[in-house]
Amino acid sequence: MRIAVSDASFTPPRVQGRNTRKGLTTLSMMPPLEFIIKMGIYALMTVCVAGALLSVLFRNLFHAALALTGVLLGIAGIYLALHADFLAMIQVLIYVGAVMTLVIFAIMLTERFGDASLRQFNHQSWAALGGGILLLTFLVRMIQTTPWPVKNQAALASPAVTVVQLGEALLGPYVFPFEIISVILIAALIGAIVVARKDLEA
Amino acid sequence: MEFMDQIFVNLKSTVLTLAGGFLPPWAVILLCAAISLGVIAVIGPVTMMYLTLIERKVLARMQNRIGPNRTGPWGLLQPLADGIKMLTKEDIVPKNADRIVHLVAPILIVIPALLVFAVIPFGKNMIPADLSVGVLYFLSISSTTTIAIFSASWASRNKYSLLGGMRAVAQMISYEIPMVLSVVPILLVTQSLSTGAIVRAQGAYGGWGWFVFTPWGFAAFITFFLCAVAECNRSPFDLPEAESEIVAGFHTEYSGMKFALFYMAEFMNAFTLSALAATLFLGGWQGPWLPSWAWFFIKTYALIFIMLWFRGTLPRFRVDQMMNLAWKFLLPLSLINILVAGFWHFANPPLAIGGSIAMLWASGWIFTRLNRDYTPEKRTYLFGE
Amino acid sequence: MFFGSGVIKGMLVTLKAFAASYFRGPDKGGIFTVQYPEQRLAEKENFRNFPFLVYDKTPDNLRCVACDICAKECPPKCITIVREFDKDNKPLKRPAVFSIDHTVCMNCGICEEACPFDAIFMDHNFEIASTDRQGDLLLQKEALLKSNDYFNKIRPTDASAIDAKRAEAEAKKKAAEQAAAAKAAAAAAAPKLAAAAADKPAVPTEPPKTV
Amino acid sequence: MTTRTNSLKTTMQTSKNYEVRDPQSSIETQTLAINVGPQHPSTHGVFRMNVVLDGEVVTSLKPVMGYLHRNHEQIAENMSYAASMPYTDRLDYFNSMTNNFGWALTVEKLAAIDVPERVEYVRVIMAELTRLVNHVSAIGFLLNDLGAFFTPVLYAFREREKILDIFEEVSGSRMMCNYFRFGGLRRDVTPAVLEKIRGIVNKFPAFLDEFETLLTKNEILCMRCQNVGILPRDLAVNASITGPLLRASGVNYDIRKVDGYSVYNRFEFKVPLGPKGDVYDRYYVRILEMRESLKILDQALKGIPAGEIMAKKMLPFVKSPRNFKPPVGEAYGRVEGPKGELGFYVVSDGTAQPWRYHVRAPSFINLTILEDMCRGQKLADAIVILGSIDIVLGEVDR
Repeated sequence: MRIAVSDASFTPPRVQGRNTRKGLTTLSMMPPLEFIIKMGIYALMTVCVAGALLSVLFRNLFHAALALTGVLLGIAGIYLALHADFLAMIQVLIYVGAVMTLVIFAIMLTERFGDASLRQFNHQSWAALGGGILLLTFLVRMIQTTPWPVKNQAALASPAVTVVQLGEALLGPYVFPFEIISVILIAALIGAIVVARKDLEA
Repeated sequence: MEFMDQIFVNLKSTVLTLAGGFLPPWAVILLCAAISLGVIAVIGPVTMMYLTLIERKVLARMQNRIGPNRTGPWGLLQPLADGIKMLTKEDIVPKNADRIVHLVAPILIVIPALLVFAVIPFGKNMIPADLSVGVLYFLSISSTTTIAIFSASWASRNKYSLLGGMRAVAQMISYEIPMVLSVVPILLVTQSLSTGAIVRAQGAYGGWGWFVFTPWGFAAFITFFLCAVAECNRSPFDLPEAESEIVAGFHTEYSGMKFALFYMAEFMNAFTLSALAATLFLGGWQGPWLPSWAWFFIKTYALIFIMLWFRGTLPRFRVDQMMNLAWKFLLPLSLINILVAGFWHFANPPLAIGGSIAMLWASGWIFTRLNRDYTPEKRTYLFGE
Repeated sequence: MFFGSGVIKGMLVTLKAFAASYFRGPDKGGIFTVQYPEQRLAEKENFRNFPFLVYDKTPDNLRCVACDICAKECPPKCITIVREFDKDNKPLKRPAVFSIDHTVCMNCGICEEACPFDAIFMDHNFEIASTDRQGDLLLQKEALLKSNDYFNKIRPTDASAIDAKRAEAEAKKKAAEQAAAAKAAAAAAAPKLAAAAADKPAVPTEPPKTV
Repeated sequence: MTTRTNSLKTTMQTSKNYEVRDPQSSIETQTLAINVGPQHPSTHGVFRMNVVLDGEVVTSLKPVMGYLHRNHEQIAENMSYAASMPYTDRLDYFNSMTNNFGWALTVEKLAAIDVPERVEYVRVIMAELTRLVNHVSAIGFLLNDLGAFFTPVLYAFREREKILDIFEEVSGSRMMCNYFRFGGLRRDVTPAVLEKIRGIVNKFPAFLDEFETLLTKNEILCMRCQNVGILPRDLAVNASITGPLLRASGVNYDIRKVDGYSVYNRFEFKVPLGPKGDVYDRYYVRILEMRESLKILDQALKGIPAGEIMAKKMLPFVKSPRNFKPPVGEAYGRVEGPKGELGFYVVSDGTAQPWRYHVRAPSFINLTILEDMCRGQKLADAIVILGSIDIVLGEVDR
């Protein structure tokens, strides 16, 4: 086996094996590595689910916000594992770096955010449960019916989507969702003010 | 020359080649990552330790003092002594503090500070991980520091901490925006987000094609560096830990090793941000005669020296002035700068140079005029009798 | 001037100081630090720290006559003096106890000023840090006693003036004594006694009688 | 951890003519009551400020003093006149020479003692050197409060050190000088010392220029100081503010000029006045005052005559200060201390101890308007305003 010193040799070197096509070893040829990465993804999933649950269950709003931050970071990790570098970075930059900070700032402006006597359920709980179940079934159905490219080996072998392509796509066919994201950011900003705003009548 | 330049790279590939003789490929890959991680894990804290010594020495020299010189020759063991002191100090947690968050915050703040080392090109072929989204990775990871600072300030249940935390969040969010925008011209010109590619793009004229020598690069460098100083809470933007006002800001209630972690994160941020500034604007490891990694460290430490120099000279901004500088001066300037970079890219050289300098100068002048409230007044002093 | 020029000028000042710290001396903008235990500044002659008691030649010849003036003048009242008595309960002109509490003393120098016998002076020794407040900082007579030579060493100008003054006073007194002795000899016609009086040492173990 | 909104309301009621918050604003935030001090890096000692903040804006500020109370006045009433002299050193421990000056002046007034010419000159020289020491370190500390990390302080202390060396050589002690006596001085000034003072006076302007280059024109300093903590002329006069604080507000009042005590009326110097009365003016007026002090020093060094250093009337009391008994009566003596009018009021009943002794401490009286200057400013400004008043807690609490 020969290790090629690539231009960026501090990154994992390309391992040239005898029985590889195009001189490249793919992950599936190295079961231990594949296993580690799989475990990592499962860990990230656990972090996401646990964080999501905790963010709902914590009484303290600040703790809930921290748990939510964990969820967002976990999702970013999953993106990273799926070779969506750009998306992962944007996820961290926007959600963790900006939105969550604004959310925490908004929490700081509320009174009694750490009050243990706050109720976690109200009369809308049942409606929320119904809505949640509906959403869950919808998502499960969607997952089942989508033709995931994971099963498509050709798609896997193709190089990852570059930032350039992504940029062209964002400002081309997907310009509308792109604008939606900016609307969400504005919403977060306004939300921060709204949370801090006390009803004048009350 | 070439040998010195690539000494670390060759060392690593030798190790990996040797290991490849008896290890399976997947283990070699893991080993490769482990070596990089190990190097970072050593470089980070050691940098921090000696930055504290350098800071104290440089400040002392600026103040007609000697600085620490009792521990070891030239005080070289001082960081070690400090480390031992920090480790053996009592860990005090305030009674009403949120114990878990209080514990987690210093850890949270160190993680991003260490993570960003991954994309810094320490020399030719010496990037731990040449991500295609390197710059974005750096900026996004370092933006998570805000949450850690906020957790620390909130969990301490101290009013000074809270004030410091509020200042820190306001400051870091505000300065992130002009900082990101000041990087955009570089990304436009190099058409890449990878730090390695950005450094390679500055290799013209025998390693002197640094972006800081272009008008837009210079403006972006000033903007970026000011924002970097603000991002790592250093003077004159040290409001979150303003000693004379709010004691120690968000880490008022931290002692012992937890405090050391905050300190470590601050100094590692100072180092990595200087390193990124050197990478983006000062050509990273590009430069003649010396090995590439030497150039990198020279540039980075020069920028760190400027940070220390700021600290030794300048008074602190006030909250509103600090926000004003970010939103009313640096932000519009960096937006204009993107246009200037585009102009530079598409216009003919003489027009490009003159035009972009004129545009930047004019906009700088206009923004200064618009912020007239903050320019010094001329005063005349009368004398009695 | 453009915005920021003041900042840049200020920074040049500190840069100059930084450079000067390597190439210039302390009086030219370089490092001003004196690394204390190894390096010391020259002591000023008038420097005053805690007081001490002066003796001439031997510690028995201390000048203090236990008049208690310094203790009375002392603003924070840190001096304690107890007069010594002989076997017959007759007061002697020397202190049995003379203590100065360094934790109370504020180095004002009034005792030195007020002392009519030039017996108490301000010391130069300032390295008296101690953890034992009663043992080391409440100084007794023995610890306070220092020789006139020491005084001459630390404050030559003052000491020589005082020595001259004392010598003059001594000479005057001797002359007066001699005159008195001569007078007595003439009156009582007892030359033996007069000779004995004249041979008496100048500074006896018993303090000289003040006239 | 935060006070409820009602605490704000009460403070708003107490300060009727000032409203920090826009009543139309619908964003409701809580106020934050914080205790700045008594252990705080920039309260200049054991001083406490009860500050109520709305965000960063100070809505109310109550100074709390007395942590360093040492019963100075009572102690002085229980000991001889001369024995109070070393205690006055410890009032404003930066300026023991001017404190001595004030006390000596008062007793000389009470007992009608004529002071020899040389003594007056030496006193003026020492007082002006003290002013240099005080102003240079006051500015240094002010800049430190502004966040300039110790550089100005250490530059200031470097120069202060040279002057303190003079004090040590003259009086025996660097800070607690105890140098003045009623009708004279503790000891004479040697020609060598005068030569050293001459050297300092010659070199000081260069240092001041350097110091000014460091920060006077600095944009950040101007931003932080200009139009911050404005003290209006009439308020300054009504609150009996004195010293550089008053002159920065544009009131032409300097006791050296008004009283012309000692030999000050023989020297030519001017009184710098500030146009606005903000922190920047206080900073700059101090620098200008130092330059004027240098002028006085220059003239005094040229004009110093030879002669006695103790009034004939007081010679008997040199060795027995306890026997000094001024006639029955009262006297108020005042000097222009570096921080303002330092006055001593003393009533004598003919015994060796004063019957009544009172100190008019400039730091204390200047501190009374702290809240008026700070309300509506940011917390950071409050610290700077406190620094610009230039207090010494030894004098405030006495």
